[in-house]
Amino acid sequence: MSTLVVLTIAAPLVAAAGGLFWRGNTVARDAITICGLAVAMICAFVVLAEVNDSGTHVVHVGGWQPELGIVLVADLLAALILPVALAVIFVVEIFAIGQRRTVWGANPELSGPLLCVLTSGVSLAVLTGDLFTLFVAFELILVSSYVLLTNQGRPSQIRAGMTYVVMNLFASALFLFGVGFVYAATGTVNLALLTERIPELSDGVRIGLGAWFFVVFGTKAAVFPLFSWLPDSYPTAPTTITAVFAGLLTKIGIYAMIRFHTLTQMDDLGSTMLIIAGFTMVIGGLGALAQSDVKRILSFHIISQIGYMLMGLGLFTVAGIAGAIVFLIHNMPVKTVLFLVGGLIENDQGTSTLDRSGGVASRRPVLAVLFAIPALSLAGIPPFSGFVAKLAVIAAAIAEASVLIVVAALVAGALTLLSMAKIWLGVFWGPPASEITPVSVPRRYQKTMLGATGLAVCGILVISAMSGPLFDLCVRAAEDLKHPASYVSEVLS
Amino acid sequence: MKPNQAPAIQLGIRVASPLAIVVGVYLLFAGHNFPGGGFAAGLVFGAVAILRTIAGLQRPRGTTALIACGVLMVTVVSFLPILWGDPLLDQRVVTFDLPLLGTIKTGTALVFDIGVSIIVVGLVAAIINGLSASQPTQGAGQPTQGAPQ
Amino acid sequence: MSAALLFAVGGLTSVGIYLITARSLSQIILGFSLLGHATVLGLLVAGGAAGDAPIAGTAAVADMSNPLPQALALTAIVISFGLTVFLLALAVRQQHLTGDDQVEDDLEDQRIAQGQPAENLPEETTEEITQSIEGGIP
Amino acid sequence: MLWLLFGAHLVGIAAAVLAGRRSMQAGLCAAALAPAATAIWAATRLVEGGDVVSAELVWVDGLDVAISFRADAVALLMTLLVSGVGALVMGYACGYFSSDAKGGSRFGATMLGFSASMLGLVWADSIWTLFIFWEMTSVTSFLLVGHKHTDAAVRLAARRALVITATGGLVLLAGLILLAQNTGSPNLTKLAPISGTEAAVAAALVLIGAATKSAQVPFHVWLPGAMAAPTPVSAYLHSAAMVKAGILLIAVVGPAFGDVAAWKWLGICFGFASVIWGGVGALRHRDAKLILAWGTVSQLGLMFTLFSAGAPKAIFAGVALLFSHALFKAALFLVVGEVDVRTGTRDITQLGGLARSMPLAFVVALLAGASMVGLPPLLGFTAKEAAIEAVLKLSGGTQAVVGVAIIGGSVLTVAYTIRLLYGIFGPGPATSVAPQGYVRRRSWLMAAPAVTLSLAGVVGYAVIGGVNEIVVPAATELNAKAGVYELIAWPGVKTAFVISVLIVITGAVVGVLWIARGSNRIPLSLGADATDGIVDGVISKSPRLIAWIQHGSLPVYLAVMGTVAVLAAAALASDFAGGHLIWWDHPLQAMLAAAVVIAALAAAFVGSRLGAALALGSVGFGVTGLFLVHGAPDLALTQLLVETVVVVGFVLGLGHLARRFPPVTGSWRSVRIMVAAAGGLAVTAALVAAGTNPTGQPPTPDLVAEAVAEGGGKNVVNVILTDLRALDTLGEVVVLATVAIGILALARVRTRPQAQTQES
Repeated sequence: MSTLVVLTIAAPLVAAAGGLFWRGNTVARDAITICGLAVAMICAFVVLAEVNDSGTHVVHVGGWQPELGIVLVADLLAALILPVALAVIFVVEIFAIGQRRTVWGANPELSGPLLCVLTSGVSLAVLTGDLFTLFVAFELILVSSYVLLTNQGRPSQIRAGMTYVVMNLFASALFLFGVGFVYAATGTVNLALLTERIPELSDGVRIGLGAWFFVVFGTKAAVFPLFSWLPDSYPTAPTTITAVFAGLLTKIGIYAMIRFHTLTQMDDLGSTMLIIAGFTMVIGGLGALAQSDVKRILSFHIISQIGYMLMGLGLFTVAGIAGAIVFLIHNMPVKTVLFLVGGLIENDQGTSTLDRSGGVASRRPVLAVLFAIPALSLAGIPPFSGFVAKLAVIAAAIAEASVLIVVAALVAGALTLLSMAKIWLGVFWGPPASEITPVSVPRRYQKTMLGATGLAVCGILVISAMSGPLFDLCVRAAEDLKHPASYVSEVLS
Repeated sequence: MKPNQAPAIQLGIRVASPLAIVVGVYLLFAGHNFPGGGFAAGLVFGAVAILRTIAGLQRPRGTTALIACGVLMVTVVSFLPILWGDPLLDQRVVTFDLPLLGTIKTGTALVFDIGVSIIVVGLVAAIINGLSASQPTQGAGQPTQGAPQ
Repeated sequence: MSAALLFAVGGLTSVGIYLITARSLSQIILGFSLLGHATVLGLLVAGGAAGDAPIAGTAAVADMSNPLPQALALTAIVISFGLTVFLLALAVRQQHLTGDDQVEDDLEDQRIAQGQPAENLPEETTEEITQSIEGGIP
Repeated sequence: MLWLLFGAHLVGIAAAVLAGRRSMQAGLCAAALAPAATAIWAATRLVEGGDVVSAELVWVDGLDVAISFRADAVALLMTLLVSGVGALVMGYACGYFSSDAKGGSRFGATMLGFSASMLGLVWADSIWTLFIFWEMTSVTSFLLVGHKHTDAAVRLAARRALVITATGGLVLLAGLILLAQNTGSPNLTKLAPISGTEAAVAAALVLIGAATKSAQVPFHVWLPGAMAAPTPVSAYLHSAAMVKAGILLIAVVGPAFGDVAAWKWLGICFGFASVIWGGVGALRHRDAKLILAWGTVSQLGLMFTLFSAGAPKAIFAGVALLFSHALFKAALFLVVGEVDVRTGTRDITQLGGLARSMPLAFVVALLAGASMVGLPPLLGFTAKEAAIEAVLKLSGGTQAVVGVAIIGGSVLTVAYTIRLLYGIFGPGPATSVAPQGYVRRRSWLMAAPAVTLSLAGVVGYAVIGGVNEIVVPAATELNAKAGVYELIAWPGVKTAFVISVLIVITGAVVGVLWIARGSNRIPLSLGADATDGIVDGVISKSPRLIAWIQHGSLPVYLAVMGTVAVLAAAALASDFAGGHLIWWDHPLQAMLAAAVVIAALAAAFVGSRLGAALALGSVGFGVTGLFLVHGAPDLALTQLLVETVVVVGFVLGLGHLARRFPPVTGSWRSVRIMVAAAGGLAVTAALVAAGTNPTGQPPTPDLVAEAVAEGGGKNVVNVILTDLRALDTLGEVVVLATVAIGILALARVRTRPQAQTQES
């Protein structure tokens, strides 16, 4: 079991090194990275099954006591998030291999190994039971994303890359300050110990710590008013890369928030979080509406959706947190697929601007179907997973009689639908675009890309169909978080 | 950056390089008991590379492979123990004698440290290649120095 | 807690924040270096009072400074070093592209703010695109 | 059985996609099979009776969300309408579309998809099942309305329909959650009556949701626009199926809101406004399809009013109207569609004299129109009688309002029906019937469904007992007391009948006068324009708003972030207490700290790059000194080396730039200074506050002991790095490796083209 947990971090790292080493040999490189990611993903699924059966599993790294060393904790929350996240990366890597070196594609020499690095960062961030290791994991994720974003060195990418890197560096600095505050206040960076020690602090310090980390994680998660870096930077990356970013990075921020703020019982921050959540979703939705480029519309949606997750967390009830987790899990594949389809559209038309597109539904009906399913899911239309997620979050809010946030959620829902309709009307319907310059990609590769996207859409359908058991798991995870005594005793025993 | 090819400086650096490398190796081995460690050692090695580049003696090559090696090394050392059931990143402590340094009590941590210093050298090499080859936008007439291999 | 160290933390933070809000990437890099120092000193302050170096055998355990924040700080130094260097590389690339190291405002944001049609965006030249496709690592 | 029928629809979708590739007709035929089978099944169930069939598939147990079907009397009635009309319309569409029409597989499959969603909706036994299929009908109808999407007006209409129905869906979602939480069960057959403020809010939300779907004023604006859809779509969605969903909704959840006054009055308001405004709209339009659409708004308003009124007789009359309306309205749409494809126009001022050239269509239209007006011997008559009798049974204000609605609405109905029929078939310049080639060959395909539907009105009247067997159980299902009523073929000359006669006479006079006046001005499409205006306004104004936040300027983003962080730290520092502060650990510390801050200030304010780099170096050396004083030699060593490399890199990489930084002036600079000063202060204060009363102590002695014993090294920091926290170190070096790769990649992009130019 420990081996499996560790392999989710180790396998991608080894694959990254191997992929770099044989970077010249396309077949070997792709095989290595795919294998590494596949191993990690399979391990994550097995871990989920095991944790579901036998409860939280703790790995003491190096065999040290949690007071001294680092622990990896595979509790239900981590075990739920990890397989989905890794599956998302796996699919994107297949897509990236299909896309090869095209105008819109990522550079395969780099994208494979760097996605592996990113993967191990994600695994580490999800599994770690240590605040400082979380920082390191964040840096791993971020640094690989910096390089993935900028390695082609186009002017737009450099410009956006600077915004992205600088904003995140500042957030990292704030994170380190936060570690300092926490350490000064409690003398530890172990999350289980923090769970015991932070609630004992005086109210000002306790809530202040929560607020500080809310800013830190909020920047990663792109909440209002800290989201500005996201819509500027994401659309400039190659679509495959944006797909990973969109599916994972902000979600890891939310994950960290769920983890940290529930374990340390920051219920007092709830109302602040709800206000921020309301602004995040409405402004994100309005932002999406304002854009005229598919990738930018989708980027603003990321923000809007983050608002829903934050809303679930901000309620600080089991139902709310469970809703946030369901939303998180549902949103990862959905967001990724939308960007992948965006990439296919780009390939098909040579642009992702709405004004210059049109008539894709008639020309490539398959693309229309591949887009429609995640788009409907995103808009919360049944019978897709987005409906369950939205219902869970809104029902939790109504149960708490938080009227304003419900109104905000409904407005954001309408805005989401409207901007999805905007893409649909602009890209898929209407007369065919007058001058299209499809990127010539060999058929075989096109099939790989379509296949990868189709696979991910199937994943969405599976999540939709399995929403029932999934939701039950999320409720259990939320109960564990809400009553962290079991987490603490598992880690410290 | 133009290589400085003054013979005196070149000679000085030729002499200094082995010394610096000895210092680096010392830091690497001493790290477990005294200030030092893989990172510091790597930077000292890296400094040698910088100096030699500045003096026009050589430029680092095969940087990517170096980095890949380093990553492979630290990863394997870290994760190998789990294959035979030990905890992740478990240490094997060994004791042996080395001339000059005396009895060394160290373990797999040393291998880890060596990996670390290899990566750091790789990074410094990348800095040299990546930053020093820069030419401000002066058109294509300017000869490019050392296109990476 | 040592007020002197706290003063250093506060001062470095202030100057760091001032510098990172500049438009010149060189200054931003300087700012992050300073912020990096501030965070590291912050960790040390958080770890307790100064003391002897935590090397077993050279001092009494009670007199030693807390080693854990030092280890954390070391990791933090190295990471911020790496990222600073990366920012430098970005600055160098920017300098290559535009001749200076100024951080420009996002063009698409401005276009949308001014309500201009999408055609007004400068297209990246084919040369730039081929160039970036050709990229990779040596 | 329910699963089987539902599954048949899903299989049919696949079949329709495959068959539709060959031709539109093949796709439609494949699509028509499942609804036809379902309609036949429903008819047999209605005739034979028997136990209520139900089926359930749990989806999300934790949220009580399940697909639960229950084919009770109401459901069977609706099934008969939805599937029966559906099958007929799909057959009609075979004639309507030419063989080479584009999008065959798409149209058939979407129609069937809609049909399946509608079926799920009418079978729903749980609030969530109902909502799930409710939303699916919104989506599929969007696709159907936008079938001819190359036309910009069609896209606009489809968007309008989607925006209104989907927004209504969201409102409904909130209302249903509230309802479910208050009644305690999402099961539609077990809805307990609720009361109180929450109930009133839920009532309003649910009614708004229902009103959007059933095109009630002021949400009716999407329906006329949706006439941009092909006529089969209008005949199906906008007469028999989708627009009835809202009516069905208020009918089935009505019992829960029986005690809520807001429910009744808001519902009646919606209904009343729709009846009158819809009727007026129908009188003024010239496009035959639009007249029917506005008429639908009016008729739906009647049903809305009756169901909201909630009295048993009113509910009974509502069910009767629901049934008869679907038949005659679908028939009229089909006739108009045929007229459209055969003459090329739907404008009643251009049409005329078709009674001779299209006699069959004329008869069908006459029968259906008479049923709509409420003339015997037609089903519409009995339904209208029931409605008037229901009004007579009401009392007080309700009676007055509902009475005015029904009488006024009926008068208007008579008037616009006369105008419509007169316009198309009456005397006048005979429109040349120049059918497109395909129409003549398959005109029976278009005629047969229309004939069937209009004959249903006659037959229904003839066997009124049979119709009662359908309508009465359904009404009983909705309200136990409504079962005592039944439709009566010939009531004799009673009050209701007299009123009925007066209505027809008044309506006829109004209609004739209206025709004589020749008033054919198109009414202002206020609502539609306003809706589009709002949507376009949101779309076009949002950039302004967003530009305010998303202006693209990095320094401002950072300043915002800094400010937010300061706020957070201020919360932390609110517990500030400086009792544990000492001036310094060592005097040297104070000097170094001062030096470091001065050097930092120099780095910020010195104008030249080189000077800044040197100042940065000095800061680094000062910090190194601080580390040494603190007892951290490892940090000092590392810092020294790092600082050297950074300064070298700085000079190496940016040495070519202008010697001086661009000067900064103006208010932005003051903002920066303020944020910076606040940031420094906040961080310092937060550190002090955090350290005031630590709740735990660092385990330094344990660390030292363990490092020596287990880690095998004396340098505790190094043992932590390579052993205790080696995972961090691992991550750290991978970060370095990745940075190196990134730098190399950027360098490669830069040097490559230059190398190429060199070669050339």
